[in-house]
Amino acid sequence: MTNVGIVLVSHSLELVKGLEELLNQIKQSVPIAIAGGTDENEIGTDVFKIKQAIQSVYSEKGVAVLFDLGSALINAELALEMLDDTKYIKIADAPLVEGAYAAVVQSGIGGTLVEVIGSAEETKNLQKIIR
Amino acid sequence: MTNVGIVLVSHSLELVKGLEELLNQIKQSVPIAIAGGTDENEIGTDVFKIKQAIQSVYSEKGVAVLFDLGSALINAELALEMLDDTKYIKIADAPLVEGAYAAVVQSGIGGTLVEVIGSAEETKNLQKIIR
Amino acid sequence: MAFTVDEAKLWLINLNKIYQQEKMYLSELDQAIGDGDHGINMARGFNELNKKLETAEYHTTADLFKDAGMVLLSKVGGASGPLYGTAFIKAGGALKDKEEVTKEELAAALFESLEGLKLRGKARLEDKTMLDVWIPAIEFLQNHPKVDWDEFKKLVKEKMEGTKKLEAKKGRASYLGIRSVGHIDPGAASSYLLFVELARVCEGVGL
Amino acid sequence: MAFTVDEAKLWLINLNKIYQQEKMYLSELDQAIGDGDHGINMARGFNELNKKLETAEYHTTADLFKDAGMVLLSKVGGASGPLYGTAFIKAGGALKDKEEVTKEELAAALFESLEGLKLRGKARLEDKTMLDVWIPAIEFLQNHPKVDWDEFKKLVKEKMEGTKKLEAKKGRASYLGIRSVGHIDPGAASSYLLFVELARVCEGVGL
Ligand SMILES: Nc1ncnc2c1ncn2[C@@H]1O[C@H](COP(=O)(O)OP(=O)(O)O)[C@@H](O)[C@H]1O
Ligand SMILES: Nc1ncnc2c1ncn2[C@@H]1O[C@H](COP(=O)(O)OP(=O)(O)O)[C@@H](O)[C@H]1O
Ligand SMILES: [Mg+2]
Ligand SMILES: [Mg+2]
Ligand SMILES: [Mg+2]
Ligand SMILES: [Mg+2]
Repeated sequence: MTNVGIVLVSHSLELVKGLEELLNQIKQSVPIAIAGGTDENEIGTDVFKIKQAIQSVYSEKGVAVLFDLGSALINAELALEMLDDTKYIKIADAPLVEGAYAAVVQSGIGGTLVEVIGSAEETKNLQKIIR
Repeated sequence: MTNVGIVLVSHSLELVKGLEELLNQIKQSVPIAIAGGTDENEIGTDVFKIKQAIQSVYSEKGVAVLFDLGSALINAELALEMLDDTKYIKIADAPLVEGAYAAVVQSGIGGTLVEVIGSAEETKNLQKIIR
Repeated sequence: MAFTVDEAKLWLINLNKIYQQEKMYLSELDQAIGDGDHGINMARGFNELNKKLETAEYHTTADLFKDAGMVLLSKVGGASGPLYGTAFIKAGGALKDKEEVTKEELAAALFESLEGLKLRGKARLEDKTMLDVWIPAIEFLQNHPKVDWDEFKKLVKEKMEGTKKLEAKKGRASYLGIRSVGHIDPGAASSYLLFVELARVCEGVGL
Repeated sequence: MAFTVDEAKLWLINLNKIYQQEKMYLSELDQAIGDGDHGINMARGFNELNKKLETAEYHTTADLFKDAGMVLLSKVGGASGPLYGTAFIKAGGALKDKEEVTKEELAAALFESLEGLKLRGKARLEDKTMLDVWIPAIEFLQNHPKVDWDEFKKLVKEKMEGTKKLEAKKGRASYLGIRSVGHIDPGAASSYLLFVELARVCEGVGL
């Protein structure tokens, strides 16, 4: 793969399914994987789903992980610990939806993992409303 | 209604359905309404859906509107313009998922509209990962 | 001769044909710097509008514009929907119950459209949006007592092409930052088409 | 007498019974400052674990703990899942292939659990989490060559109740800020139960 992969982690499977659909509109060339809900697709997160999602878009170009709430982070970090080589995997400190949008745009133009994570984290400073 | 209502606007119907489910876990007493997708439930937003969602949770306690991308804002502002009394309706400059979570918590403890919008907007400064 | 409800209708019917023809082109422009749906959006919205125009009867340009705006508002989808919708609704509002619209009145109505676009989208000149066509177009119409429509068409074409060199500050394309340079803004392209068709209709009635 | 795989199993089986009994109570605590599912989460996870324990055979406490951790990891759901899962996996890792576990070894293993909890959750003392029970509990076990289990039970109860006065800094409850004060942390409550059942089993074998 020539583009940084994006993994979307949420407590809700439906939420990340919708987000994926929204993102797929922008750039088809960006590998996107989702990990939503518990192993029974209830509200929660599942470390094995996250691990699998990361693996499914893994390349040395890198993987950027975005998540919704703190408890998803616990499982995301645990998933990383279960993987052998995590040099090319980074978790973004960014809002899920807005960060994922920026990440996909940046990955779509061939950005590096550091640039993709940077774009995602920049959305914290995004002024959404001009008053 | 004694709690501030929350309206979730997204380009994806699925996304806000999932988000609503996640939020309903926290506090049942907070009125939540969603407006996702176009009138044919494709990716996009619809001014009439937003207007209706606002009306469905409207009270003088107030309504806080959260949205995903800038184009949703255009329709949200247009929806507000179509309503007669918008004194008690505010759009939050906040990330959709994180902002909505904080907004529901704040509304759940009886916060005012200003407090609810404030909590939502505060999540911009939320450090999601401690490094 | 003057601009009446028949010209208004002709404009929108022709515009629908153009947007159906240019659907792929507009979407390709949007693929480069947005989400690739602008052509689909415009084609869908104007197709719905066309259907409506085939059956509904309007006595004034104002009524037709207002109704057209409402259709576009909800059927285009995407940011351009509420923008074009607002533009037509505002123009309709300005024309009131006039049966024959002079060039001055048309220009004034379209000025109101532009004000609506600015209010809704909060974009400025050179933000690489449809406004980069709208602002000079309206200025031209207001500043020329007698419009040379060929000059007008040349102007909007230039302005549309001029968005190529701009960096996007509004809408989805703004996420690309400097990488948005080198591409024509899709909304500027659809607005260019809108003004070209308007020019044709106006020429036809010697406005 | 010593702590063997039988005691480990008994502990977890008893714990399952307790979590089924206290399901409503734990969820009510979570309703006040979280999303109201902690009891459901623990009951679900331990029910799955119980099923597993009924059929699987383990030769060492280490194997049993590691397997238990894996079940909790994926079946509890919520933040407490990876936390309790990690705790058991780390304890299992520390115990290696020991058949009889001494009090010192058990304390050392649970210290590894605590390190795992800190690494995963990044919470500190007084952040109003399960750590507010774990930290003093492990300290007590490590500092007392011979443990008075009644004292231990008294201690963890106190610490669990002590979370009431704290303001949450971690997990969902932190969104409440100062409003989280006045409620016992649900994870502290489930950890209290975990240690009480451990104490009972240890008393039973005179550890
Ligand atoms: N805030 C804005 N102000 C003015 N025009 C805008 C604004 N946002 C977007 N546009 C215009 O809308 C066009 C995109 O329309 P479209 O693709 O239909 O919507 P979307 O971006 O929601 O997919 C852009 O090319 C731009 O000209
Ligand atoms: N970062 C953390 N570190 C330690 N414990 C935590 C952390 N986050 C949450 N907890 C514990 O988990 C408990 C909540 O568990 P649970 O309700 O099952 O998960 P969730 O909050 O995802 O619904 C809290 O009461 C707290 O004790
Ligand atoms: Mg588009
Ligand atoms: Mg679109
Ligand atoms: Mg919970
Ligand atoms: Mg939960």
